[in-house]
Amino acid sequence: MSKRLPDRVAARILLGAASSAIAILALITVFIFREGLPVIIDRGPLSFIAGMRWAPSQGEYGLLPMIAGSAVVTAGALLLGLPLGIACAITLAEMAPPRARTVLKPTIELLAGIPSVVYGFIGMEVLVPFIRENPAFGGAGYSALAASVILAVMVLPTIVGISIDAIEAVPHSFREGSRALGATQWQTIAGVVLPAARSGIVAGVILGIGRAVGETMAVIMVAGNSVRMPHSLLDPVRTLTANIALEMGYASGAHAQALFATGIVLFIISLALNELAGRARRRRRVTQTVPEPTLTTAETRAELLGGDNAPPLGREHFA
Amino acid sequence: MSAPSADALQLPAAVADSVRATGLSIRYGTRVALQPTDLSIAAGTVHGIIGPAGSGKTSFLRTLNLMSVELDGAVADGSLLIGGAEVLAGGVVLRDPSALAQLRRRVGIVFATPQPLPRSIFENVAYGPRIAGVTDRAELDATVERSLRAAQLWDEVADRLSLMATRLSGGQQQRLCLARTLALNPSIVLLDEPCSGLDPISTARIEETLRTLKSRITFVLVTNSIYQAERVADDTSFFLMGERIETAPTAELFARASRQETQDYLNGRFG
Amino acid sequence: MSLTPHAQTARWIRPLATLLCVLAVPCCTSSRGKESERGGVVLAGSTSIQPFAEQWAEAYHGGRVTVQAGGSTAGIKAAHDGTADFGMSSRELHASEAEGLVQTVVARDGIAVIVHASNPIHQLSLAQLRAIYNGEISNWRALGGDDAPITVITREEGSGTRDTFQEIVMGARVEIASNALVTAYSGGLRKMVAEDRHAIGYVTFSQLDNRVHAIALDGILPTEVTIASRAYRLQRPFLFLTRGAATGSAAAFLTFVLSIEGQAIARAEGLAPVSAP
Amino acid sequence: MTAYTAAVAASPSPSRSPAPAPAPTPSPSPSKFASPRITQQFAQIALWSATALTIAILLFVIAFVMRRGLGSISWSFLAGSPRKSGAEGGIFPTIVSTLYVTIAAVAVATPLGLGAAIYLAEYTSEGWVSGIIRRGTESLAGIPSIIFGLFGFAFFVTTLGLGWSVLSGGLTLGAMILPTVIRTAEEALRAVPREYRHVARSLGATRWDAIRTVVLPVAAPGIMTGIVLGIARAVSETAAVIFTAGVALRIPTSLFDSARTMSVHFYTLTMEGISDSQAYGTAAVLVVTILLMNVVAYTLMHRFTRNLR
Repeated sequence: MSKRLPDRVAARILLGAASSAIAILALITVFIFREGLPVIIDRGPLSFIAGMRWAPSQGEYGLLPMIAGSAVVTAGALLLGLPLGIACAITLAEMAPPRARTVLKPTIELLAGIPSVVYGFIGMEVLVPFIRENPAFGGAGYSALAASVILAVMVLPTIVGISIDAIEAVPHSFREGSRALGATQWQTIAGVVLPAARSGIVAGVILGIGRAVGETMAVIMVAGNSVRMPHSLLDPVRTLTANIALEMGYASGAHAQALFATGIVLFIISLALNELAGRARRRRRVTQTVPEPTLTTAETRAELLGGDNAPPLGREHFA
Repeated sequence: MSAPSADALQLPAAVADSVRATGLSIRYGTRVALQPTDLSIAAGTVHGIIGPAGSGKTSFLRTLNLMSVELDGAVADGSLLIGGAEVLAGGVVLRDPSALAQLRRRVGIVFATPQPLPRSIFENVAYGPRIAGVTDRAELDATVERSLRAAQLWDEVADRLSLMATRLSGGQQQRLCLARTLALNPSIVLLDEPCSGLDPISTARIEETLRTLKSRITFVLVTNSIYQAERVADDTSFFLMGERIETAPTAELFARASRQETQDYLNGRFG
Repeated sequence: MSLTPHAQTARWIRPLATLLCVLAVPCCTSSRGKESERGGVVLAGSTSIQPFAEQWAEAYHGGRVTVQAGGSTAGIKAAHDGTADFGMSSRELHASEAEGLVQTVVARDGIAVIVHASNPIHQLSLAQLRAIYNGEISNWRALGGDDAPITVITREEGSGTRDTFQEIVMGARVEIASNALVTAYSGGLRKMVAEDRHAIGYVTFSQLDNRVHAIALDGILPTEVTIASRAYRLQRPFLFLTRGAATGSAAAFLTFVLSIEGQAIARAEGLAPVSAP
Repeated sequence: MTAYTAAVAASPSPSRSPAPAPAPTPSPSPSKFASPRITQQFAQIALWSATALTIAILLFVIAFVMRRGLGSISWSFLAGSPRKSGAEGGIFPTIVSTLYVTIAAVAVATPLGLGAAIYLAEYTSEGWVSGIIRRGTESLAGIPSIIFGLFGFAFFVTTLGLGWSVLSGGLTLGAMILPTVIRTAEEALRAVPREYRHVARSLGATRWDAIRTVVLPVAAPGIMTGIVLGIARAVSETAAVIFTAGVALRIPTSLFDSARTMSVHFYTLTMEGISDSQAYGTAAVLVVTILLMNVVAYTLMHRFTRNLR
């Protein structure tokens, strides 16, 4: 008997473990803010976020070029990655034979596992010289364009994976209904399946954005890291993540604080994106399981999943 | 009124126990599954419960070992005595985990669909004793053989006890589940439509087991088949829409039910 | 050109590090205490000097020498409060910092301005270099080279190499143009220049190799000789700082560093030697 | 173009439309310019080429690294010590460092993640407690690794005084992979049929008994999948480790030693331009490791779903 944990003790311990994620989140918040908030308060939040100049040696900390950099690079990545990713998801979920799907889906998910430094390296070795030597582009090669392409490849698995799940969750009867009315496969996909899977796909896209905004190493290796508002895709840019990783090495005092403050901005953006993705996902859960109300309490859950094998239905059963 | 204590349940389970429900009602959230019901089941009998889907019979059955309350989120009121021990008294229900575990060992249950655990035949039957703390291999061997014999399965599986239980046929699986319950030496066994999907031979074997063992074990048999109730039940209750309509010795109920609803049901008007 | 493994990357170590090691890591504290008792020598400060200091420490047979990084500012502080026998600084001290410290130049580190090996430009004036980095000159043609935009590459804010470049080339008021590419690695910078025919950058002298060529500034090429003689202006001193003159085992180590053998090590690692006092 | 359109549209339609009268079907088509059949074929071609391109990119990434990197891999590369900052010699210390840091991360994330998953799946109903925990886990999963790096540096390295060490790196990575472990483990637990729990409970098992003896064994491969994916993430991470485990290029001898993982080593070789061939070799080792991890995870997942029939 001794090896058996009393049930209630187990529950306590497990609750402790379950709280760990919250505790870590709280610790992260506390430490990032403790290190970074002083400099934001000192310079004023507005001039920190909307400031155009980043010159730590002169005590100037304006983050706008980096915010713009992150935005441009992410937008570029979406522009390239989104059509590709969704097309890929549609093909695998709707058109590919099951055999092909079982091989291809994990293969694409594999892309997500490859270290970001490897992507960055390939960017440096292949993409940057290509952009530099190609007369259509030109410039130094280290550019928002290079970063966007690398990021597009990196967010593909996220978009594909979650979109496939969303598309597969669309009830089969939707498709049959549409095909029965004489619609082609593509008409069914565009007119019925995609709209039904929309919020799930949106969640995948937002998570993809989150990954692009948060990526550090691959971007630092190919983006050029100039602190300047980008005017074209061929301009070098510095993202928020790159700003931190680039200057952490020697920074001290207010400079180090400003890097943590950069982290605060990044942290808030990430949480906001995550919240958006969460909402999209929750909306999907509600819309796609219409017959069931959301399972909130133990009672209602029991009522639905019930003890009875044939759930008691009440009087209407006899009507 | 105080909650029933664990000590009250520490009786040797060698003899069949009686069930006595007084004003027992069950609801899930706001939905009432069983109106306040009085029902006594004598020790050492097979008690059949019949009625259409939604009549509250399964809710009643799963409340006898408090699984409905603990696992399905049901709220039970009234009182319930198992072999004279209170497990539910004036709406206060037994909550202590080890007391509940004791209760389940005394009051076994067989579910509607066969639910073998994903392990070997031997380990399925030995599961209950092992959880209860039995480690002696010889004792486990003896228990497994005795239980499988009691459930009339031993001859079919004696030479392949290490086979995955999921590889057995449906009828064999259900008998295995019965054996698994018997391994704990229960005083009451609850059967929730145990033969609903089974072949006639397995059904016959299970019914045979009930007849053999009823001197030592009280069986409460929820069944969709009025013929099964007629074949094996000593007494039978008819439930309808969350109410117990009537209870009578089986032969009497089938010959001349006192209530119109019962007659309608037995005549196949609904359900 | 070969730096010790630790050196290439130890730049992550921030000024806090010294303090941290001393305060937080118990083994560090105890070993440090023991070092002093046993007469060991402790060096702390500039991450630029650290790899060379480790070379010296390895070659020195007069006792144990421990090298901790943490940055020049931390090194100056360590010298002031005596937590280290030598503070290491790779920049000139401000007047307020210098007070009460004896500064010994143990080597000089030149900063070479580099361009692609095929670049026809071989010399620039400091003013031209400043104009390039400031963005006033943005095409090689203006300097007599190809008609191609200049790819300006600089180190990141906080880098000691950048600080020196800023101070000597740009001066207090002129800034490096914001469109310059930024990297945190001198080896990486050299690679970027080696791969881009129109790039310009600057690296520590020891990083020079034949994939790039150095620019003569105001007619003077960076060489061991011109750096040692201070004729090549874009350079920084490597300073050992002590509170008062070094004594005992510390003095013995300093003597070794400045000896012919010690300076030979510095030369082998790409630094310009200083003549023994 | 028009002739082609007509031909393609006309030829298959008689066989496909046995309807007696050409009743105009109300078309849900979004396209108004081409016939549905043309759009269908066009879409099919476009979608398949997009998929082909995606697969091609993946193959290119792997092939590029392998072709240039596999040549550098030899026994002395894997088991040898680096010389000249890694420009020559092997990468053995970085392999050991990766192993140590990853083990530390898994040692942190597994008990916490599994405990959290059991709590969420078995011990609580959907209420505000689980809502908060789930929301927190989701948020943690979305935080960029560089933030974990900053946090690990401020908390483990500085405040707790662990310095740049295997321990700091492991704890940081443990925090980072925790959501992955929680989510996968919870999914695995939830996939275990409810009936198994009921059977166990009906046989006298307490809730914890049922979890320990029935639910966990069945869910084990699924849980392992999560852990393996977490390991893969830890191995490939750079930004979070470089600020916490440091960059010392030697075999760490204690939890408090600084360590340079393979990813960080690769990053350093690349960014310092130390040696391309060494960098490619390290990249190949990294990618092979990640490939193996994914194969293991996939195999485990396959076994798990088979277990559940």
